Order: sequence, then structure tokens, then C-alpha cells
Amino acid sequence: MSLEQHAIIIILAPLLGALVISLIGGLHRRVAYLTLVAALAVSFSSTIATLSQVAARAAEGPLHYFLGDWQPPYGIELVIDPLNALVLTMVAGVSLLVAIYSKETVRRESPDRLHHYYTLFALLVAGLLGITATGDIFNLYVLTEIAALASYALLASGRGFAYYATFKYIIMGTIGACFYLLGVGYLYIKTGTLNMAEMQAFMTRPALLHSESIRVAFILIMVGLWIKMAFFPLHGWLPNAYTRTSTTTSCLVAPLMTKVSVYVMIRVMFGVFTLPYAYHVMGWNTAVVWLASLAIVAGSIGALAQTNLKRMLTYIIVAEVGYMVGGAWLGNAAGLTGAIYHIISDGLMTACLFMAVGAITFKTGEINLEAMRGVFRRMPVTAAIFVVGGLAMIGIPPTCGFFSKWYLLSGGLAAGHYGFVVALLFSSLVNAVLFFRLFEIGYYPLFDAQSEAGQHDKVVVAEAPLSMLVPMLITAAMILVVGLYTSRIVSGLIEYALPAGLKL
Amino acid sequence: MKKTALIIIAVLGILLLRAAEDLPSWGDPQSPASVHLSNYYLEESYEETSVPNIVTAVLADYRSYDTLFETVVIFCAGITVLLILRRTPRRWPKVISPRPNRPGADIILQTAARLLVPMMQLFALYVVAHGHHSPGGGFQGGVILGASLILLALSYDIEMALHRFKEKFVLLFSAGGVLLYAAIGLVCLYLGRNFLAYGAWADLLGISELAAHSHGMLGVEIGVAITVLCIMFSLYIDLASGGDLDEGL
Amino acid sequence: MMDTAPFLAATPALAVATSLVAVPLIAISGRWPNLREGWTFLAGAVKLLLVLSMAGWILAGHTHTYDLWEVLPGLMIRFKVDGFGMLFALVASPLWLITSIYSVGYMRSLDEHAQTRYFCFFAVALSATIGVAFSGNLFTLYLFYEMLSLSTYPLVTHHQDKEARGGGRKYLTYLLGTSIAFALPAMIITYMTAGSLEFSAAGVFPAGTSPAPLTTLLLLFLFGFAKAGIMPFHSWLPGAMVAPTPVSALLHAVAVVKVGVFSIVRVFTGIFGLELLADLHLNTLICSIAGCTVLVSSLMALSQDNLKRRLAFSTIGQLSYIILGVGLASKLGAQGGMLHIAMHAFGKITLFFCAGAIFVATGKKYISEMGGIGRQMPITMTAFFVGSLSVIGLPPAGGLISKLFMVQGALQAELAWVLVIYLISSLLNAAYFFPIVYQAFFGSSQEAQHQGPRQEAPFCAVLPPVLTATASVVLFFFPGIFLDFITVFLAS
Amino acid sequence: MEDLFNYIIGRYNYWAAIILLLIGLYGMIAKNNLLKKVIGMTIFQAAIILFYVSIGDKRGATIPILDHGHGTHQAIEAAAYANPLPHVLMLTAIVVGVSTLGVALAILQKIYRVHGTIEEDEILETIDQ
Repeated sequence: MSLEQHAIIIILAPLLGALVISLIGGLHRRVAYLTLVAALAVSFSSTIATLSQVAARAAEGPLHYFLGDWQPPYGIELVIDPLNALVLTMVAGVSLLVAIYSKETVRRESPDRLHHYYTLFALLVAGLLGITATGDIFNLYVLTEIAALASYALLASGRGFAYYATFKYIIMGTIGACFYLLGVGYLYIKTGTLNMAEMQAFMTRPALLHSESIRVAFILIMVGLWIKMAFFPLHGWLPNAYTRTSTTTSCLVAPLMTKVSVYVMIRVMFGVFTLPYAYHVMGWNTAVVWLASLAIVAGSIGALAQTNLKRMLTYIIVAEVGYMVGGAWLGNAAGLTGAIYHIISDGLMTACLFMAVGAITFKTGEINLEAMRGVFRRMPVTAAIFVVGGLAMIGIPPTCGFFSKWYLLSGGLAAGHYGFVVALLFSSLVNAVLFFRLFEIGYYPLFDAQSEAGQHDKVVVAEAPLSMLVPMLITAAMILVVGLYTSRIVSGLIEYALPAGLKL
Repeated sequence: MKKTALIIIAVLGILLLRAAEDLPSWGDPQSPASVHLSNYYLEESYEETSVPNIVTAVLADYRSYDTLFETVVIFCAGITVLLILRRTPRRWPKVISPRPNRPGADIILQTAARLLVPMMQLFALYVVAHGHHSPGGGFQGGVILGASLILLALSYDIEMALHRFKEKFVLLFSAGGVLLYAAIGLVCLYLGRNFLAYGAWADLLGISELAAHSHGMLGVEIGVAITVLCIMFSLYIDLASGGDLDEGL
Repeated sequence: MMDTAPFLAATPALAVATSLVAVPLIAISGRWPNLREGWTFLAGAVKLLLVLSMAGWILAGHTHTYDLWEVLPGLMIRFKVDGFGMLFALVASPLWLITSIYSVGYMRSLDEHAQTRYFCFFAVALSATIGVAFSGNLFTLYLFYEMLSLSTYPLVTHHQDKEARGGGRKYLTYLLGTSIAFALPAMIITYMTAGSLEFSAAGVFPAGTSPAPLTTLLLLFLFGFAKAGIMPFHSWLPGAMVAPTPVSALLHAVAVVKVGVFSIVRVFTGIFGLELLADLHLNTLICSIAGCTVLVSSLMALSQDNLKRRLAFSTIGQLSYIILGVGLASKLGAQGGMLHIAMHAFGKITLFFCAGAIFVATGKKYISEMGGIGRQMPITMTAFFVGSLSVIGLPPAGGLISKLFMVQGALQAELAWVLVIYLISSLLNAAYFFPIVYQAFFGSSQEAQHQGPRQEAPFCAVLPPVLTATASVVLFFFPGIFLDFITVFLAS
Repeated sequence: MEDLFNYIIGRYNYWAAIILLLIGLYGMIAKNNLLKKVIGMTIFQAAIILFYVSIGDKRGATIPILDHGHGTHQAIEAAAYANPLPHVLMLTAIVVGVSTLGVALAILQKIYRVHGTIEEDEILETIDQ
């Protein structure tokens, strides 16, 4: 396969995987599982190939892939620049790991209809990768809907109360998507094109720069995306939807969906609209950053109040969305770098934590804080992975969480936005409290009323199965590796991803 | 909740009304939307694809990638509903009986449906096959095909319809339709062109590139029609019976 | 001008890594305690040798820099060995060896649980300490600083009971909280205004930086490195005394607290520069904060009955001595402050060792129970006496030397009121140490039932305090061992 | 006055779309019955589809299907045909709307089975218990 085709293989591999699973996956669950893993592995290797290609020619501009050989703006194109090459790699990598991880959990949680579950799994990944790769603003909508539909089904697989939570998500998600679609409609009326790059080129015309309808389009698209990414105060649907669902789904959806929405926001701000438009014409920076600060504080406080491990993590996601939105709106290079870097690092951290919690739940059958009791003895490897994820969330060097905080804080300080800085520090401290509370519960086996000193030596080590441990270990290792390679990632990729006019 | 909703729609309404001032008036031939891409498609598409129905040309060729995923959306919805509603194995065995005289069975209705279904299906095939020359296409044809089956299920019952078109095949064909679409694109990839560049079929079929575009579109539309047919039917039987696939409504 | 160094370029990194390498070895040999402790000793010895191999080169006035990795664009994980770092490494690495001996005696006598975990994290903590000592820039320092906070948490909470839990919580809340809330933003602000985090004698701030933000930064750093125990962020230190005694000894007399002080001194000397501190009269600010801590903590020490807690409050005071000394921003003061890191380390670790030995031998924790104990444990209590002399600053123990320098430094900096602090606090030191010693030897013990025969702790627990007490005395006569490094450092 | 009249008449496609859209959105947010929310959702989507399709209209233009034999011989007059693109786009949006509706209805059936009601406040009560 020639090198240029990698761009489309990234998306086609999971798509074809989904079709094949739905055709032959019913034969045996192993077939479904292996097909999924194989498809995602192909996709992931293609993202790696594209990433290295993009990195090699970062200064020359993005890679273009014309679908059907039609020149844009008449046809649809994929545009792979350093920004989305990174996000693609993260999405494909995390979903591959979750796919490997899912072997036992899916078997337990959806034993019947397993191949349908995997079909939707693959479709969700295809949708997310497609969203990230596309250079066409309407195509993005279509792919968003694929991802959304697949995620509805996956989230509903939690049964019971999950259905109501999913229903809320459907309503919110549809409002978000429709706002986006309406915004695209306004943009199309005013520009006559659907290609992002061309739209951006038109956007410098003074007639459009101060047009009321373009402004409304921007607002609609932003609000739509904020609903999709659960940005405060539009976050109400997320904790329920992500908590009630099955382990596998939350492992897949939690790290990826919000991050991809954040990516889309950044893409729209600087790839459809222009830097001066997003920052100066709208003049929203301060307000949005304040909102982001509130999101961080609200998410952190919400997390503190939870006794359900997964729900606690979902509130952390709400806070993390605040990090990224705030970073993107700070209006300086450091903040945006932090936001982009945080997409990657938060994807990894969230995946790591959700998988670790999933493994603990898998073994203990509990999801409350008490599930952690004595976990350092019972499941030492899982516990160690959880610690890595937790430390990254707190922002301890050299995990990647530290470096995103570094850039976000630099951005906040450079912009003089001290509210955001304080919110970031506050959430770091809250995360420290949250995670060390958990570490503590896991570390002290002796507080059980019945168990006495000395008895803790008898605890049987009962680790999660290998198919869960390996992906978790890789994720935890990636947290450290990405942290240590920050310099390369920033100077080799993110620097080129920043819009002209913002330079580190 | 009601107050919040009113505030939200008031704010949104004001925003949208203000924005409308700025938009071109209805039917304005000079609005940007109607001159840039639109004119290109109107003027060039016949030259480039040899398909007179420009909507089809844009749908199935210029924006074929979109349409592929549109089909995937349908497919995805079908699987989603299946995953949510269907329960296997059934909790209790169904007593299978022909039940010709079940309450509500209407001889007039059933006879009319029997007569109508083949006509509908024939027309649907025409809509699919003639979609690039006249209004129509895969989605439209597929929906009519699906409707014919739904009519069968409505006038008789779901079991009868399923007897004619087994659920196993429903699933098989729904994936098969998307696969057909993707395969047409993949062959182009295999032949060294970009994904969905139908021109690549020219050598394979021994026809001109223009004709290849037209044929490619036809193939794609057939794939779409198959998927839409299956999923429409599947959505109906699942929703109407709550996933039990018994008599339904 | 520079000759090639007579050791591998990566030696500082290797010295840091040695004990990290030992961690998995210790972990897998958990079932054979002798082999396990063998690794500890081996790693300690190798580390000490690596540190020593660089000592001569440093004494000759050179420094050595080694870049390990570029983490952020333009920001390295950089090791730099200079006189001050060397001084600290030379204090920490031999004391690790001695503490390891002591740990063996202590842990085995008390039959503590989870000894493998204990030795593993001990090794990690030592790596972090040496990492701090050899940090070439503030970023690297922060990295190892956090590593130390985290790796000592399992040590502090070793007993895994309710008390340990409380102490551990406090420990992390203070250390992690302050480092995230104060030190991290301070570091980022510094990087943004100065564009560099490299330590240099002249400081990193460009001339003409306005004093108000500098003062804020200084305060952020001062409180951000809460390991130094500056009030009001000191209360983790007495809380952390729930740890097993060897941990308290090494970590809370040497490693953890000294890392805090070391970090602050590094910021004074490397980020601000002593001249800048003096020019902006920031030294007055530092001295008042540190002076308050010295006095208050000494008063609080008086009222403690738990021996380890009394020692802990004493430590808080002594740490502020060091900050006070360097904060004077005069040459002699800095010399004295830095020297006090070493002097206090040897003195205080002796005291902790003795407290642990008493606990091992008799199970006593409270001073009020210790009447007459000197007759039971004469060796231990003699060492204790020497240690307290050193901390009070009386001959023939090393503490006197550093105190003298600091007093001169105060005069040199023309801050005479600081003298008063030194005077009062020395008296207070004497007031809380001498009664213990007096009671131990001459006290008519009310608990005469313990008037048994001599009842020393096991050899492994007695040897270390004797060694460190001897070292304290030796340092009185040969302060040059450490003073030369400081001279070299301040001369550069 | 005439200007205003022209303005209102000239854009009535927008007014219709906006009103429908607001009705739909109100239903989605304010209605207590989940099925009504779904109905609101479809109205909302229909409004957007209407909006798009109305963009494609051009005064005096016919549907964008070329006469046979016409296109090959003489130049195609772009102004004579309506804009095809919005139709293409809306075909997708319709499909998406149908799919979402199907999924929402399926979920709704499940909700009814789990909670025994589709009134939101009653569902919340059962969850709280």
C-alpha cells in the first residue's frame, strides 16, 4: 500500500472491521474479538505511519487526501496536520488498548449479542477517527453522528438505569449536533463552501468578518460542541451516562469522546475561523476562560463528593474539559499548546484510570470507594497502574499530566488570567486529595473491624487477567513516555499545529 | 425547567432572528451558496460523471465519502436498536402457529397488501436503478422496498414477514450493502487510485472513465438500497414488537 | 581551561540511579533478608564511591554538568555537581549506609512487617535525595523533590494503623500541597520572567526586575518547599514521627528536611543570588520569618514529652537556623548556614538513633519515663549527650563551628537583632536537651523496676549512633572536611 | 413600510425554520414526557432540514436534473437549476434524524420496561429510591 493511502486506511480499517464482525462475528466470540483487535491494530499502525510522515514534513504543511480523486472544495478531503495526526494516534492507540482489554469484560457484561457490541465499538472508533481526519465541515457532522449513535448503544449496554442516562445523553447530544449543523448551515450560506480550508480563506473578507450571521454560526457551533464535550454548565448529562454504563464502554467512551470534541473545537476555531476571529472579533476570551475555571472548580468539587469510583472519575473529566477549553481560549501559544497536549495526555490518563477501576470492579464486583480496600495487596500491578494514573492526574513530574499543567499554567500566567491559574492549582490539590484518599484505602487493609494486625499477610493475590493487565501496563508506560518526550512532541509537532500568529 | 427552556429559546430566538437579517433573501440566485460550489456542480458534473441527476452525482460521487458514512449511520442505527431491544435467547418458547384468524386479521387488508407489495418493490427497483437519470436513488428506493416489507408485517404479522425475509438475512444483507459500497471504493484503492475514485473501474470493466463513474454510482446506490431496506425493516420489527419479534402492533 | 574530569560524564546520574537499580533487586530478594540487605549495602557503597570519586575534582574548583534528557524545549533534566551539592551528597550517602545498618538492627529486633517494601522505598528516597543534591536546575530539583515526597509516604505510614494514617495524611497534604500550590507556580513564573531555571551564582533574574514580584516569588518558594518546615507549614514534621525511627532519623534529620532546606538555599543562591537578596533587603524578610520559626519551635519543643516529637520540634528550629544563616545574604552567614546542614545532620541523626535504640531496648517513648535510663544504656546515652551538644552548639561538637559562622554572618550583614535570636534559641536548645541527659544519668527514677542490668539495644542499633556521635566530634576539630566544599562553592 | 414587508416576505423561509426550531427545542427541554421530548427532537431536526433545503432554492430555477441530450450539446445554464448541494446534505441529515429517532424510541421502550413510566419526574423518583 502506498504511503499516501495510510490516511484513509486509518478510518477504513475499523469500518471494515465493523462490517466483518457483524457478518461473521456471530460464529464465535473469539472471531469478533480478534477481528476487532486486528482492525484497530491496522488502523493504529497507519496512524503511526501518518504521524511520522507528518512529523517529517511538519514545516511544509499538512497532508491532503482527496477522496474519489475530487479536488477540494468539490470533493471531500482528509487533512492530516500535526495537530490531528497526534489526536488520531491517541484515539487509535487508546481504542486498540481498550479493545484488547475488553476481552473478559465484554464477555461478562454482554454475553449475548457480543458481536453487535463489537460492531458498534469499531464503528465508534471509525467515527472518532473520521471526525479527526476530515477536512470537510459537513463530513465532520456525519461522522459525529456515527460516533454518537454508536456511543448511545454502547452506553445503553449498562442496562437498568443506564437507559435513562443514555436518553438524556441522546437529547443533549442531538441538541449539540443540531446546533453544530445549524451553524454549518449559516456558514454555508455565507461562504458557499464546505471545505474547512477554503472557508477559512473566505473568512478574512471584511464582509464576513463582521457579519452577524457568521457570528451566530460561531456561537452555535461552539455551544453545540460544548454540549458534546460536557463543558460546564452543559455537563449535566455526562456523569450519569458514563457511570451507569458497562466497564468497557466507559473505558472507551470516557477517554475519547470529550477529547475529540475538544479537538473539533480547536479545529473549528483555527481551521475554519481564524485566530483573530476566534480571539478578537468574538472577544469572548475572558468569559470563556472564567467559565472554564468554574468548570474546573465545579468538576473537582463534584468529584470530591462522590463515593462511586467511576462517578468520581467522570467528574474529573468535567474538570479536565475545563482545562482544555480554558487553555484553548487563553489566547496565547502556551495555553493552546497546553490544551492540545492535554488532549493527548488526558486521553491516556483517563484511559488508564478507567481501565484500572474497571479491573478492580471486575475482580471485586464493587464500584464504591470500598472496592479499593487492600487493593495494593490483592492486585499489586493494577494498583501500581492506578497510582501512575492518579499521579498523572495530580500532575507529578515526569508524568504527562505535569507537563500539560506546566503549559496551561504558563499560559494562564502569561495571559494574566489568575482565576484560571488558581482553578488549575485548586484542581491539582483536589485531585491529590481524591487520589491519595483512594491510595490510602487501598494501602490500609487493617481498618476492617474484624481483621486484626497480622492477618493481612494472608491476603490472596488475585490479579486481573493478562488481557486486561497488558493494555493497562502499556497505557501507564505511555503516560510516562509521553511525559518524557514532551519536548519532542511540542517542538516537533504541536509547534507546527499552532495557528500562524501564535508562536511559542 | 419550563422557565429555563423559555429563557433559552428566547435567547436563541433573538440570536437567530438577528442573524436572519444578514442572510440572503429566499431564492436569491446571487447568494454565495448558490454560486460557488453549486455552479460548479451544475456546469461540470455532467462532463465529469455523465450523470444528469446532479443531486445523485454530488451525493454518490463528489461527496461519496459522506454518503458511505450516511449508509453506515443507518447500519449503525439498525445494530444499535438490535443491541438495545433484542434479547436472545428468548425467555420463553413461542408457540408457533399460523394464526390465520387472529383478531384484527383482515382479509381485505391482506389481499390488498399482497397485490400492492410486488408493485411497490418493482417501483422501488426502478427508483434505485434510474436514480441518476430521474429523481430517486438508493435511499429512496431502499425505503420503498423496506416499506413493502413493513406493509406485509402490518397487514399480516411480523412472523409472517420474517418468514419471508429471515432476520438472519436482514443482518447479513444490511452489512453486505455497506460492504458493497466500501468494496467499490476499495477496489479503486487497490487499483492505485484514491478511495472511491470510480474512474479506476474503467479498465476493469473495459469502459470509459465517464461511464465508470456512472456505473460506480449505480453500484453504490444498490449497496445503499440493500442496507436501507434491511435496516428499515429491522427497525420496524424491533420497535413494533419491543424486540420480541412476535405479532407486533 | 577545563581539564577532562577523572570520572565518567554520567557519574552524577549513575550515583542517582544506583539505588534505583537496587529497588527491583531488593524487591525480588524479599524472601532472603540477608541477601536483600546485601543489595542495600552494596548500592550504598557504590553510591558513596561514585560520590567520592567526584569529590576531588570539585575541591579543585571545578564543576561538572551532565544533561540527561530534554523534557521541555530548552529545559533539561540536568545534573550539576558543585561544592554545595557535593556537600549535601557527602552528608547523605554515608549516612544512608549507617542508617541501613541501623535499620537492620531496628526492624529485625521489632520484627516489623513489610520490610521489603520498607527497604525498597528507602532506596528510592535516597535516589531522590542525591538527585536533589546534584540537580543542575530548578526543574530537575522539583522533579526529585516530588519523587522524595511520594517515596517517603509509604515509609512514614509504615505501620499502617490509625496514627500512621493521620500522620501520613498530614505529611502529604503539607508537602504535596505546598509544592503544587506554591513552588510549581513560582517555578513557572520564574521561567517565564527569567527564561531560565539554571542555577547560577548571579541569579537568573535580569537586572531591573521590579522588587514586588520578586518578593512574592521568594515567599512562594520559601513556603513552597515545605520540607524545610518553615512555620506555619511545619506541622507535618512532628506528625511524621509516627514513622519507624530509622525513617525519622534519616529522612527527618537528613534527607527530607535537608532537601527542603537545600532547595530553599539553592533558590537563594542560584535563582535569586545572594547579592540580589541583600540589595533588595529581602534578607530582612527571610530572617524575620525564619527567626520566628526558630523561637516558636524551640518553645514548643520544651513542652513535648514524646522524645521523637521533641526532636522533631528541635529539627524545625535548626532548619530555620540554616535558612536564617543563608538568608542573611552575607558570605559568612551563607558559609555557616550551609555548614550547619552537615553539622546538624550528624548531630540530629545521633539523637534519633538513640531515641530508636531506647525504644528497641526498653519500649519507652516518653521523656518522663526515661529517668535513670543512662545507667541502663550508658553507650547510647553518651552518644545522645554528644549529639545534643552538637545541636545546642557547645564544644566539642561540630554544631558550634557553624553557629559561630552564622553569628559572624549576622554581624557582617549588619542585622544585629539576629544575634538575639541565636542567643535565645541556643539557651532554649540547652533547656530542652539537658534535662533529658540529666534525668537519664542522675535522675532518681521513679520507675525503679527498670533498674536492671545494662540493657543496650542490639549491636546494629548501637553502632550507628556511636559512629555519628564520633563524627560530630571529629567535625569539630576538622570542619574543613565540609567547609572546603562551601568555600569552593561560594568562590565560584 | 414596503421595505419591511419585503424584508419579512423575502425571508419567510427563515422565519418558518426558526419558529419550528424553537418549538422543537422547547419541547426537548421543557416537556416532562420523554416521548414528547423525542417529538420535539424530530421537529427540531425537521426545522434544520427545512432551513437547509430552502437555501437551495433559486428564483426561476428548476430541479437540478439535466434534460437528456441537452447537456451534451449546449452549455448548461447554471441559473436554470436549483442548488443541488443542500439536497445532498439534507439527505444525510434525514437519515441521521431517522436513525436517532429509532434509537431514541428503542431506549424509550427499555426505559418503560425498567421504570414503568416515561414521565421524567416519576423516573427520577424511582431512581432516587
